[in-house]
Amino acid sequence: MSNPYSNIFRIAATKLRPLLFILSLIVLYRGHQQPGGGFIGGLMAASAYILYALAFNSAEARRKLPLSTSALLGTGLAVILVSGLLSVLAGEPFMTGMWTTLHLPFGQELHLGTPVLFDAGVYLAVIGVLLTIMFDIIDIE
Amino acid sequence: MKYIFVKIVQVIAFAGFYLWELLKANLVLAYDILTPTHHMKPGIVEIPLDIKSDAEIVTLVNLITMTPGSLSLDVSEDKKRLYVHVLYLEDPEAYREEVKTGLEKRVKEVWS
Amino acid sequence: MISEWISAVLLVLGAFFMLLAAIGVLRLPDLYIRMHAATKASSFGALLMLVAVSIHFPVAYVIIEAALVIIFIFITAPVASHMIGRIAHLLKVPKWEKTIIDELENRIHYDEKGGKTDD
Amino acid sequence: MILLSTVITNAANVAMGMLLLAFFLAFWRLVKGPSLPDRVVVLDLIASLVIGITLAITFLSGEKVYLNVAVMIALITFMGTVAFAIYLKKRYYDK
Amino acid sequence: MQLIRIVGVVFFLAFLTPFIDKRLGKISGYLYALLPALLFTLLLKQLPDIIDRHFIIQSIDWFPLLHVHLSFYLDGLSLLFALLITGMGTLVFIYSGYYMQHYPMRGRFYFYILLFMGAMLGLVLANNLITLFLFWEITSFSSFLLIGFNHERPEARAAALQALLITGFGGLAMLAGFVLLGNVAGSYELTDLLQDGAVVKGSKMYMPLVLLILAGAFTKSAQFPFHFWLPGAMEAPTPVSAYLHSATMVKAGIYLLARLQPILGGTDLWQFSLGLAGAMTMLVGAYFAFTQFDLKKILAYTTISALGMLVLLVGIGTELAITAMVIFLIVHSLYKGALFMIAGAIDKTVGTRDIRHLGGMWPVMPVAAVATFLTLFSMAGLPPFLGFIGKEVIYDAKVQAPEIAVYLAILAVAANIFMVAVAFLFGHGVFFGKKKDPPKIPREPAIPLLIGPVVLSVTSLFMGIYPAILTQPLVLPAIDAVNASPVKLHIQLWHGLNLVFLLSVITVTLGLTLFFFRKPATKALRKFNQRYFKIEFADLFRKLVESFLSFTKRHTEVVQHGYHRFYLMLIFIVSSLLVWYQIYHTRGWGFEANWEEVPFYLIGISLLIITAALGAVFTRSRLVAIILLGVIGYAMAFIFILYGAVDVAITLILVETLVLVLFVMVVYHLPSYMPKYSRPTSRIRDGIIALVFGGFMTALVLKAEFIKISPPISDYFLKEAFTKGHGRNIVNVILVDFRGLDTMGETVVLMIAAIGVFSLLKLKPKKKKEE
Amino acid sequence: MENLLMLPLVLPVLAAIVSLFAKNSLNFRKASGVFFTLAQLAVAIVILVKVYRDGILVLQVGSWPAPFGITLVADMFSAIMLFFAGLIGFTVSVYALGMMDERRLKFHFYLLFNILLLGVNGAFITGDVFNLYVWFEVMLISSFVLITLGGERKQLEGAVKYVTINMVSSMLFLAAAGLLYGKMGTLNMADLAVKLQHEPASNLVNSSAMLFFIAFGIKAAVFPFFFWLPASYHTPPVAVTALFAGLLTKVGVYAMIRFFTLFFMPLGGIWKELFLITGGLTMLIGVFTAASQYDIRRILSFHIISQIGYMIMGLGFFTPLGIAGAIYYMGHNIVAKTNTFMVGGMVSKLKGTFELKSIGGLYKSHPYLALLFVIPAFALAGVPPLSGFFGKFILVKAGFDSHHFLVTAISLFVGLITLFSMMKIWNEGFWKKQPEDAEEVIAYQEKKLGFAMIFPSVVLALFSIGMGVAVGFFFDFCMTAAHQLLDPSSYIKAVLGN
Amino acid sequence: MEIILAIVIGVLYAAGVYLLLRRSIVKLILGLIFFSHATNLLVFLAGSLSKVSPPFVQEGQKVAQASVADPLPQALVLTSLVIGFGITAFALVLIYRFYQSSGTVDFDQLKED
Ligand code: NA
Ligand code: NA
Repeated sequence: MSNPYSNIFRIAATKLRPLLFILSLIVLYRGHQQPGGGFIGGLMAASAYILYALAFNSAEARRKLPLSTSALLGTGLAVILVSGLLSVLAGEPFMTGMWTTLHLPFGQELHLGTPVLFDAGVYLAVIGVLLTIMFDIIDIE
Repeated sequence: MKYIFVKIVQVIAFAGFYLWELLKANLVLAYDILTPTHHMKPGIVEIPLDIKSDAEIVTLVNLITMTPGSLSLDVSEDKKRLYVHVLYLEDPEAYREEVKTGLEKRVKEVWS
Repeated sequence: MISEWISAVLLVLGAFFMLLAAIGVLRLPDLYIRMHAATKASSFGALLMLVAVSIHFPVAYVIIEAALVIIFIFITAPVASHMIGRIAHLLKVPKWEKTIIDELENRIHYDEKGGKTDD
Repeated sequence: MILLSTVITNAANVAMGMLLLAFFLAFWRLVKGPSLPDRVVVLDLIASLVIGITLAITFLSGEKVYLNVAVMIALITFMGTVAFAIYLKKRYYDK
Repeated sequence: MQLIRIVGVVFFLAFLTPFIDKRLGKISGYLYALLPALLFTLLLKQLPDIIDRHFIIQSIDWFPLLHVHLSFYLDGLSLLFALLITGMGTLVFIYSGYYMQHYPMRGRFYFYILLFMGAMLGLVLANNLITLFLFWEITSFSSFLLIGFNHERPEARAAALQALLITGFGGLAMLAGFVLLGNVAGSYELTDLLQDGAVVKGSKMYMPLVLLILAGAFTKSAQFPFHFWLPGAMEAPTPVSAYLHSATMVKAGIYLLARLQPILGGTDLWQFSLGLAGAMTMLVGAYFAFTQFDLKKILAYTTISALGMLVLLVGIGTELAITAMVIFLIVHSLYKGALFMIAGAIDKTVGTRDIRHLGGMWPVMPVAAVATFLTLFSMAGLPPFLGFIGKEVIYDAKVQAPEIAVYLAILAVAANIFMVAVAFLFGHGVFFGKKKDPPKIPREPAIPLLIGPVVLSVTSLFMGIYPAILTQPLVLPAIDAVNASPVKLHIQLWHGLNLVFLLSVITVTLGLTLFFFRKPATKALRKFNQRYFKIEFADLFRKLVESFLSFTKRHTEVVQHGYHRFYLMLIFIVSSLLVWYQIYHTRGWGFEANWEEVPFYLIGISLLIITAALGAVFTRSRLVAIILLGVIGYAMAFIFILYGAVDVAITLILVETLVLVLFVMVVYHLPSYMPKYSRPTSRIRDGIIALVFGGFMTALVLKAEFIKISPPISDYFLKEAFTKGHGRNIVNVILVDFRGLDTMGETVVLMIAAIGVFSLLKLKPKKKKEE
Repeated sequence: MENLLMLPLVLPVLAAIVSLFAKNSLNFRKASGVFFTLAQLAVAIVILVKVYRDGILVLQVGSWPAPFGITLVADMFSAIMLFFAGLIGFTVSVYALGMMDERRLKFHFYLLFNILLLGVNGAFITGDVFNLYVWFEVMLISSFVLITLGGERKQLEGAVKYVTINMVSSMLFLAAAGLLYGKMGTLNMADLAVKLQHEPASNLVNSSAMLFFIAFGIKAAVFPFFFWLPASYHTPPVAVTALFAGLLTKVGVYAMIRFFTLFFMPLGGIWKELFLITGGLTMLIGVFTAASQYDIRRILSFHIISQIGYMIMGLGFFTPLGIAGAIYYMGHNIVAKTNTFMVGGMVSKLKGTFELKSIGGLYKSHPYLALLFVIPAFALAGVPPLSGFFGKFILVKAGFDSHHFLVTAISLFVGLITLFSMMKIWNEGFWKKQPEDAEEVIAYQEKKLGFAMIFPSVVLALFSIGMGVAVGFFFDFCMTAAHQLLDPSSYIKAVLGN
Repeated sequence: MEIILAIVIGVLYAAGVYLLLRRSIVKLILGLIFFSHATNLLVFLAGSLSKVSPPFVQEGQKVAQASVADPLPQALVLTSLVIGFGITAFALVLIYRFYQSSGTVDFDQLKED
């Protein structure tokens, strides 16, 4: 019996995984200014792992993940909540945006704020969600 | 330094070759699609591989697919044989030879 | 002005090749041959159109993105066609009657179950 | 928004027409089949056509942001084809 | 004196019964008797005040907004009833102390009966109609629990449910009537309403409210045609029959009618309804009593008859009639309570209540026999018992009533003839005649079982002999309350020879005649019943319930038929009708579609979507449908891009691809489309529904005037997204900042969906053993 | 201090996070699951008291001024509903400790439970049309998962129906919201109220109102949209059904009352008639269907429907008393209905079945269970002095006051049939002897009812009594709520400022 | 509103309804997806049609141009899209499990007892 998996696809999936992952971070980062954001970024990152799981199997893909899927979910949700609660600590209404500006070398300025953190939480949660769903479905035999 | 230079030249040459092949492929295909009768003589040919690395194999598969008249169908489990669907096949042996000396050599060069 | 014309021509050409791919997919006699058209012509068409975009919007990030798309298409399209072709062959999707040789069928040891090709 | 020249607009319109036509032709094959791999090939082609149409719209509107859409399509539609291929593969090995 | 405490203390004791009964065991019943005895004396002490017209009104706010107060009112009428309730209650508790001592779940019995007593006291003392209703319902429910006390008997359960449904029905109608009455008069307080009789009678709502209230009173007091639950209620233990179903609860309706007589009475409607129902009930009850075998059933039917009489008297409403009503009320409670107790005592000691298995027992149970006969004489209306006075006044009242006098007198005499016959039948059947062979050897019933009958019969005797001392003080204030004016009446045993006395003589004579010819008479009557008068109201009711049940079953089969797609279809049809109606209603059929210049590619893309949609609907291949679905998604993304929605387009394409992947992965495990399931006709039908539904959506969009009436809130976003939200992608700023809460919810939805998929796939029921 | 209003949303999310991380300790998950529901109840009480004392509470989420951001608003109506959600959440979560099997608990039961409450809480306190949609979806998806949790065949069958019909409803809701925004350019409810006052009913507004009516009608399970409910509610474990029965349909009713009092009804049109007709038919058809059933859960499920009819009828009267009555009725029904399901669950725990024909003898063997059943059952049937009586009394009064005699009469008649159904359960399940040929009961090993199951039922029973005995106290809240609803100026002012 | 888009919305709804009324459970899910597509399109188009440039604040500017499309419907559609995705995923697995446990994809066999 010949190999049920395609070697070529496996190679492609292995190479695409980091590429998609890095792209997803970029999409997340610039989401506030350009098309993209937490959901789209998370979807891309997840698709990196989904492709990998399709090429190999879910267990293999899970091993490549730094966190378990449920921890991803939990972390994502926690980050979202924290980003909303930070302003409460400061005595402002829930989810009020809190911004600081970092002055980077070369005169660059980086606006960091709780909404960006919020988006990061969405990013993590979406990865967790998609992988929970897809890994289990791919596992159906 | 020289090595890098050579590499760059090689890659550019390869890209040029690739693009040229691509253009050719599409023109030939266009001709066959647009003319009422089909002139094809298709067949599936096995090509034994000398290249070993994944990157090389993927590049070759890619190249074969994107060049005129050929389409990679499968790689054997041991990654030693490649199966190609050829559109204008006169002689399988000749085609094998053509790939071995043409495309495979170039791939080897690029990744060496 | 020239660049405008160039991008216009590339745009139309690109679309033309995509159309060609579609015509090929419709007209060509068997799956494997159709895949030649679908893979090559459509990728090529996309390439042309993306170059047109790069010329028309000469901004760094547009060019980078266009290049990214090109690279991605050219990595994935052959992989995809290989996957379809391979499985189609396993499923014994019929070949055009003028196919002269099939060394994959002769050499590879398939188990003889075969699957359904339609649903 | 960039003021569009007629040349580009016309070219984009022509391209758009051809791509839409291509879409309908692809439909035809999709419906005709006959085998499932035939249909999957169409899906693969459609993914490219979608990129094409997106690019055509980019030209028509002059908004380069739309290129982002094309990037995403390129990155992700591959997965659809792969899923079908794996579906077919499973079907083969399960039988 | 705090009236609420009188009521409250009974409830309090009721809630203590579970604890008391465990501690005290068998003797608890005698102990409980102390409470009503105490209350009786307390109430009796109020009599002088009441005679002096010092009525007690007390009120606690309960639900002041809707004029519901826990308010109480003690006047002659309520005092009379309260005395009856507590007095009878004392005797019944003593009786139960022995009767119930070996019953399982005795504690619950006392709980229920105390609950009832409290409610009954509350009912007669209540000044607020809603408070009255509250207690009214509690009496119904404690009655339900008591009728079904022997709950393992199907008959008991059925009888309890029957009684509850009928009184419940009446109660609900009555509530409606009360609310209407309250609305008309602006108050639920009886003391207020008593001032407003004229207003009420003049109101448009008078007729409905009277009919509704009568429904309550008639069901409770077992008036024809609702009378049949009462014989069924004989399933209850005998103390209950004696207490609830003869002396007190069934009188609640009478109480209510008497109470409302000054407010609602005096009209044709009132007189006619009460007269008709009362007369019918009186006759039907007496007639059926004569043909029964079971002692308790006999008594139940005579009770019905008596209740009819009482209603009739209230309906006549003259001063004399009210007097008669009040006296007869007392009379009946005394003799009927006693007779029930005796029936129970006989049942307990002898083991049967079937008159066919009883006879010749007076030598073995002389005390019981004497007590019985004393009460029976009262029932038959013989002098010198209170019953005689009762009957005299009744005849007098009827004779004096205008217009309908003759008919009423005839009816009353006819009913009383049966009563007399039944009385003798009862006494003779049990104590004289041939000795029979009952299950247990007859002996004198235990003393606690006899205390009640003896006290009651002796009371009846003395009240008859000394009416001026014993009867008058009790009766006059009550009559006074009903007539709402002081009465000057002299009640006496002997009125001399007059028409009324003549009627009494006729009644007794004919009754005795009927008794002597009892054998052929009952035989003939039973035959007549079997052949021509087969109506068993309880059966009718059961059939009614059964046919209701089978109606609901059929109804359910029609409504909840189980075919999911028809549920959906109904939803679509109704929605379409409603929305089409709304569209037409507001704008008519005129459309304002503007055919602006539409770019050709928009048409192309639209056609693409339409083609793909049609393809997906009609294709025979699931996978083609899925691919076409993907195509629709992509084509929609084009529309989004065309209208400037980049992020939406990207997300749509990503989502669409993922759905495609999911679909493929899942559908792989499902079988292919089956051969066509549905017939062409149903396809056409569904197609029409689909078009009508889709059509209204199109129409909605076309007819919508999408010109915003004021600047949309998004103008603010355009201005502030960058300055305050620090983002250039306004959509993203909306998602993470302006409307971050939405996104939080959205993320939660995704998370739960993931957990759902996970649990669906991983948490499967344990494999049961192969069947 | 206004941040108080975020707590009903933050607490359940916290519960979810804790549950996701405490993967290995089931006991901890249980404890935290219950703890967070208790915390929600506490918060709800604080909010209720504050709203009653200080007036409408408003939180502009993210500090964005009112029509632009999302506003959380707790007026009296919201606060009351929030309180009942908290009460039911807490009691059912305790009940689930004794009811739920370990496998389901492991699969994030308490997480789902808390998130369902999140959806419900969110729906009650949001002041934004689209945000309401989001909370509806949160509620729906968690109910989807809860209804399927366990994966038994019946559950899956029921779930497919539940899911499809509820999804259709959600989409109609969404479409309506979109159309409304298209016309009015705002999503904030208070802002909509203001703008609609100036804009007499247009086609779009009316039609989207109709779509809202249908969407909420499906959620609230009114005639003729209720079919999904009896098809699915009897399938999951009782703790789940109890929660659903108490809360979910009421959220639909809540939304109906909120939308139609705040902006649609004052526009005029056929709304009142529509509500009265739907209310009447819902009562009748639901109660008829219930009468034919012999499975405890099904009887109770159909009664949910008929009781919804009362609330819709109360709205249809559109008088302060009618609406206050509807609110009071909702509170009463939430408590009593949940409790009857709880008792039903205990019966099945004892007997192993819900089928009345196989059950009996409970009155003798479990008198306190009988008492626990009687209280909510009588409350549902409207027996004084329990909560249901006053619910009915108020509505009847409101109906007569506003001269809607027919529908009011129907409501009384339906009360009688309800009584009949409840007494059927009583007669068959409690009074009748245990049938000796009931195989499933004989084969079943009777289980003990733990404190965790009895305690919540007792609490709710006391509540049913309390709501009746102290009706003045409770109804005061409802009346305040109704006045606020019918005169939205205070709501508008609280949200929008001037 | 371009009439053609109104028709597209209607067709999508009609297709959804028609599929929802079929017996096959797979078609049921397809129908739901159609419904959701139609709704998203409706919401989007109802909210903004007149202006077509994407809602971004251009580099170097602090305020978006007046010509940009209304961003709010876009955000709404995005949210509902994502929610729809979650629910669709769940529903898909649900029908798979339904089929697994009941052995049929014919909806009429779902008739409750
Ligand atoms: Na619901
Ligand atoms: Na209910």
